[in-house]
Amino acid sequence: MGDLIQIVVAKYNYWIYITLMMIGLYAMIAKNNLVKKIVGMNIFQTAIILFYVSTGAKRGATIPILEHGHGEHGAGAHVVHAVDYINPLPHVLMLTAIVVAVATLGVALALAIRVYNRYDTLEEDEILAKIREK
Amino acid sequence: MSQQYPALLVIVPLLSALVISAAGWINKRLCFPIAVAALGVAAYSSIGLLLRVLDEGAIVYRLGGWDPPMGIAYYVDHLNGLVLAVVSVVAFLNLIASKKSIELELPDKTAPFYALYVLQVTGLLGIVATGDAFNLYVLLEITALSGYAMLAMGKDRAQLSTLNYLYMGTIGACFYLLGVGYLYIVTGSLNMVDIANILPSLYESKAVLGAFIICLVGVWVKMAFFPLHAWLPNAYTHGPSAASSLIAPLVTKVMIYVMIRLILTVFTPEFAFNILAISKPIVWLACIAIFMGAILALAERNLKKMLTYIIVAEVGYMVGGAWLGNRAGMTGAILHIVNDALMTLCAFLVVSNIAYKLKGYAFDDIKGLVRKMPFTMGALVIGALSIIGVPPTCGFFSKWYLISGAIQASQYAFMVALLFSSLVNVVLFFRVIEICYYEPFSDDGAHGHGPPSEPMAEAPLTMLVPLFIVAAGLVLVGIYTGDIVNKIIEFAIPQGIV
Amino acid sequence: MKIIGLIIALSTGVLLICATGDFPRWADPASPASTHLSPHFIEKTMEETSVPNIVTAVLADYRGYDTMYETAVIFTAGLACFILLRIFVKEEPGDRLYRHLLTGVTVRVKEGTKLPPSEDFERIDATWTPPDLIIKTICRFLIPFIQLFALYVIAHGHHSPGGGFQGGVILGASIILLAISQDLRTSVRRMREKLDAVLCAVGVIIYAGTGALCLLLGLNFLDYSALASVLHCDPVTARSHGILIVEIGVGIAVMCTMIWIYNNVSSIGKYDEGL
Amino acid sequence: MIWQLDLAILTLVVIAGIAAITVKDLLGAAILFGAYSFMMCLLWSIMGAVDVSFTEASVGAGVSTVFFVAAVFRTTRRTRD
Amino acid sequence: METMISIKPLLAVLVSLLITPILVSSRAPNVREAWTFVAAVAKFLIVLSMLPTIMKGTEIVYTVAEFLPGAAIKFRVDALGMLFALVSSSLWIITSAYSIGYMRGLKEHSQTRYFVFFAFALSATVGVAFSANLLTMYLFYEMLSLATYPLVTHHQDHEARSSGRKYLLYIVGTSIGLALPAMLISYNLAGTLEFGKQGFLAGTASKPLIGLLLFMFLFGFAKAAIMPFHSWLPAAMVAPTPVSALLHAVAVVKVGVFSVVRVLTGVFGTDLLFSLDFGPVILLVASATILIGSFIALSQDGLKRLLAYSTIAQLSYIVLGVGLLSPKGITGGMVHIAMHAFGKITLFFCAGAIFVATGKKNISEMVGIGRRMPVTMAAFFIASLSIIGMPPCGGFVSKWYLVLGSLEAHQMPILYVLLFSSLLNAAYFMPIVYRAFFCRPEEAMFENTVQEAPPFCVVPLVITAVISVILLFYPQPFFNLASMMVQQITGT
Repeated sequence: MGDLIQIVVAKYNYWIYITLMMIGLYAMIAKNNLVKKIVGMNIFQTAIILFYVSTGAKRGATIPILEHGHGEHGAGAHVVHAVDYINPLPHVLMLTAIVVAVATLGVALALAIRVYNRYDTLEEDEILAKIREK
Repeated sequence: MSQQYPALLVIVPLLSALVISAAGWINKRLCFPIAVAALGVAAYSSIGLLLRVLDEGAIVYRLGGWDPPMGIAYYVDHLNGLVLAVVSVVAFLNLIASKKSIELELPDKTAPFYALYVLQVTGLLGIVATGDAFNLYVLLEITALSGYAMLAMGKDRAQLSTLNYLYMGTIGACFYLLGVGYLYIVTGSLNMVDIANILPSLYESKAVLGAFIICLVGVWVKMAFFPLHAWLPNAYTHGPSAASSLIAPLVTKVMIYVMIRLILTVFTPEFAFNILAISKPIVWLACIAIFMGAILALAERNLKKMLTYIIVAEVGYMVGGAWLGNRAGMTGAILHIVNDALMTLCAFLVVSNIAYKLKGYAFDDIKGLVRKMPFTMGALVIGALSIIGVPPTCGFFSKWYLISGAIQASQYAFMVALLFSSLVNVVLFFRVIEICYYEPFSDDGAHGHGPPSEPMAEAPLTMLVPLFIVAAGLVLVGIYTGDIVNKIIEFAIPQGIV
Repeated sequence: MKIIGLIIALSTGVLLICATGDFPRWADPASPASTHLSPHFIEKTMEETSVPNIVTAVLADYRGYDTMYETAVIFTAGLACFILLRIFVKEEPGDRLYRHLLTGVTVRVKEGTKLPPSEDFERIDATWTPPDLIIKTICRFLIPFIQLFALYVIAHGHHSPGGGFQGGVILGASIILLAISQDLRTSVRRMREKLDAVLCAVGVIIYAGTGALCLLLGLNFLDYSALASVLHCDPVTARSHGILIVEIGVGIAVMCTMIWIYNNVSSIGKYDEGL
Repeated sequence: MIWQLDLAILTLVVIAGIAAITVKDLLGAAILFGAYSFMMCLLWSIMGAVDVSFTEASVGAGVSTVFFVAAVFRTTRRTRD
Repeated sequence: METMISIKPLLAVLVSLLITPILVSSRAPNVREAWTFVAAVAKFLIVLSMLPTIMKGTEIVYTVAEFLPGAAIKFRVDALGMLFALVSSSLWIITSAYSIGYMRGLKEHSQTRYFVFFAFALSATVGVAFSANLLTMYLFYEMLSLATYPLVTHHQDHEARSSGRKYLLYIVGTSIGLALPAMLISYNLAGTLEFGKQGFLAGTASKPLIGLLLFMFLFGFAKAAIMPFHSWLPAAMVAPTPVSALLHAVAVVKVGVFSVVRVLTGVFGTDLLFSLDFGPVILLVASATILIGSFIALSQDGLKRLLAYSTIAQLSYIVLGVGLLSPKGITGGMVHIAMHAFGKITLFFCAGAIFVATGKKNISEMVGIGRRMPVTMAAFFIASLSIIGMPPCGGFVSKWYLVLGSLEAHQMPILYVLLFSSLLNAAYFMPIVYRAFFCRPEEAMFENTVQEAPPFCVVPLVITAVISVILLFYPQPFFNLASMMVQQITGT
């Protein structure tokens, strides 16, 4: 029991991200409304970003901006220890991922609007019904 | 300059895509020449790159001058050298062929369409060339987004089916990203070769297994591997002909390439074939994919949609071949990437010629079409023979390798599936041929007796010439299969696989 | 469908949970992620690029190639929204409404006839609603400061959180705020569609062009140290400057794309009054 | 970092996410999604990912929400689930 | 066994392909047919020019492209191939003359397509004859199947199309479904596909697997019309008569049976078949086909359908001969390829001539036709004698050798089968001839207006009839080739 709690506490970020991802995935597959699916999609992507950021976290370290860096780069002489700073790589990747997410969002919304203009509804089953009766 | 081929290959299309979209606001007629020039350069440098690889083996190009794994690097070996050449050449031919149909179908949106087209090609080339797992994801998204935009420009239910494609595509890409994340957290690296070097100590770890499965599923969604294929047929069918004739041949094949790259380079064959015992189930899945694709294709009364289902079946070929786990199967899969790209291009160019001249491409619309467009139909026959797998067209030889791989792996179900789909293809295409050749074009023509009444109205030359080039390519590739296999694919497969 | 969705989601979750079992403890300094590559970035960034903000350095230099494509992705999205939504409608015949800015009286102009050329009339639609005075004024007052802050974010990305993306987004948001607080016509008058679209491309071209310039100067693509000969400084500073240049490019591209997407989405491509 | 705060925000994130996909009004969903993104960016700033949270604050909570709202205004608020 | 490298085989295959563009482009029928003749003669001469070399016991080899070790696009001309190539190329000349007469006589539509695909079919046939390995043979086999599809469906009406479907389903279905996997399996077993003197499968696989392969090959080449894969042949009779004549007397069915012979001798090898004693199996299948085919032929009224079933029966003689696994039997089988070809094509020509002249297709309507078309029916009589295997016709030679072979192999039942089937042949041929000539004038169904068919139709059938008589007294060319081949195979 104790070590179970240990595990839960030690990795709770991961549990939460998995929960969020399941929520998003469920919304994308099971929801009937196109915009709801898009919301789910964004939750899904954000969950993955959360996962990456969690991988980058480091206990007892500070944000990845060098302290003595201000001023000219002669300050590079100051010796820098890796343990003092959070791992920057996941942050970089996730900046990209966020931008990709918003790009996808834009395209998805544009498509949803086109669909709405055509079928005058956002509910998938109603759209399919309209297509069938055509 | 040849040192910079890997960069040129991707950068020239990117820059020119931007220039096109800007130039579109000044003068629409500038766009097409720029696009042709860009893709021409890309094709030239990809072929040059392939030749260099053949001479001096794998090439590493350090982007930003940083050594991998710090920076991002391009690894170009025989495998992606070949695929790069195919992708760029196919895109180039299709661009020339599609000019007229683009102008017909999207009169006021030509400029952004060309820009998206070139962006798509950029993304595909980048995916194939890159040696960095995360970079691959970004390029995947470029390809996906431009593809959605192009496909959604089609007629009736194009937008809806593209939206579904978008959902599925995003799921696939995100799964891939997640898998890369899992790899990153256990290895701490993103560079494929670097990961491959670190992994052997971690083969037992559940995280690596999870990463592998997630990546695989993501890629499968992207390549429409049964049962994740549901999005493909509608999306490809309703898109504009220019878009579908670019995306249908290339995107699925490039995703197959990604899968093979994951197997061969990232998670070494040792891990994929020996440590995990999942190759048999996957081959079974591939068999089901082939069967289902063939059967669903039989049910179609619409040429283009029938072809999309054939693509689903072909994906089954390649996945199964890659997962047979022996040299012959892998050779067949890689060879089939080349052949299937050409075959699909041929078939879809035929469809776009038909769409350019006729109102539709359902079976009822193409009755007796041969009198109207004989040359197009001739090309269709060649493409059909190749898809069926009749020697000496190239389709036969890749099927040859796949089947002998199946025999060596004693996966007879896969062999049966391949033969079955060949038979079904015979039925499919001879049905089409019968309709095109023997049905009276108009109902008054009494069973085509007497002189043909229909005046010939063939597609313009700019659409025919590329089609003929592709059709001839089908036969040439078939004849030179030996060289392709012995000079390129032999070296693309690591010695570990026997 | 719901059942299938639930099953898929749960199975994925189970798979991921199993896979999570072998993870290193959360935030463990000894985890491979923090020991394999990142130490090099953290310790070498300063002397290799002289950029204190490691994220910016890695983003725009070590992995600058990624970032270029991420800008291209944004650009692609803008282009996609444009091609999907924009409708080039002819000025449909019929009466047009104009509004006199000073008095607020609405003038209906019959078809064919023209309005005397004067600055204090603005074109409006039938659905036009008068913008709320307070919101309008406050936004007008705020927007310059927002933009100033955005510029700061871009320029100071070397030393503090922020950079091209954030700054670009904020710049775009300022224009979008204008469009929301008044109407789309106003913001489009500030930022013409053509200019906007061309700037999108230009932004990315700045980025890729810098890389290509390095290539022309004889080093690999995006190897900023090649700029040293142009900027007359040592390679390390050249890298720092190169980062600044591309960040500016990113900023421009992102700003314009955000505006582009917003304009197309909010007016379904008709470029009328928007929301 | 203060783990209680971290935990609280994590729970809030989940709640916001679930609410966003269950609320029977698309505009509400858009706003809740904005809230979700904002929680997210708080979370990341707690974890020290300042740039990411900055981007999320501007992109996710800001522009994305605006896009959502614009799209909803242009289509409909009606949703059956 | 010395070999020489020469491009002649390739030329022989290509010559009829090369003229197809001319055929397509030429608008004037005369030009078109002139070119067809040129190609036919050229092909025949090329084949003939290789004859002396072969007779000297030399083999001519030419490799086009190699895409796998042991599996190349490669030609090799040996005695058997030579025999077959001689038959088909010589008959092409005659048939093209005949088809000119026939097609013009009936004013058929789209004759260009007809001649073009005819040329294709001939290339494929010679290609099969000269192929040096299974792959090449399969290639040309498929090419032939696809090239003959438009000929079979020439009339384009519903019947033609449905039987075309049947044709394609049987031929391509079996070749893809059975022959192709069999080929691949044997390649993976032996690592080569080159036809060997004693096959290449010996000692590579267990008996059951060999048996499976034998089954797949035997039925995989469905063109050989071995039952139960025979029913495409009667269906394909909807084609114009010259097509039936060439394809079902010469090209298609002979290609099928030739492939079977090739496979039995060149892939399995007689010794292997003998040691595993698969001979009886082959004999069983073949004799079943012979008897059933003949019985069905008895009940047919349509002349062409009757000929089709008789073809089915006769083809199995060849398989039977090889199945005997005795030198004389194999010789008889191979010679029968030639003999049956000349006899059967004459019969088809006659059927076509009758159709051109009178428009009659059924035997019951042909009472007294001999009076009006004496030449035709005389030729018919001779040819049917040849098929039955009675002197003074070539058919006798092959039948004789088959009988000897069955004695040599101590297969008494086969002897009875042969004799009985000959009786059956007589039983379905003779009544026709009888009705044609010996009927009372008032029964005659033809008034005096009916004349012989145009010379273009009659001359060829006379020639072939004469040849099939000559072949009794001078069978040397084919006979020597066959016995050479047998020597190479059995080494005796």
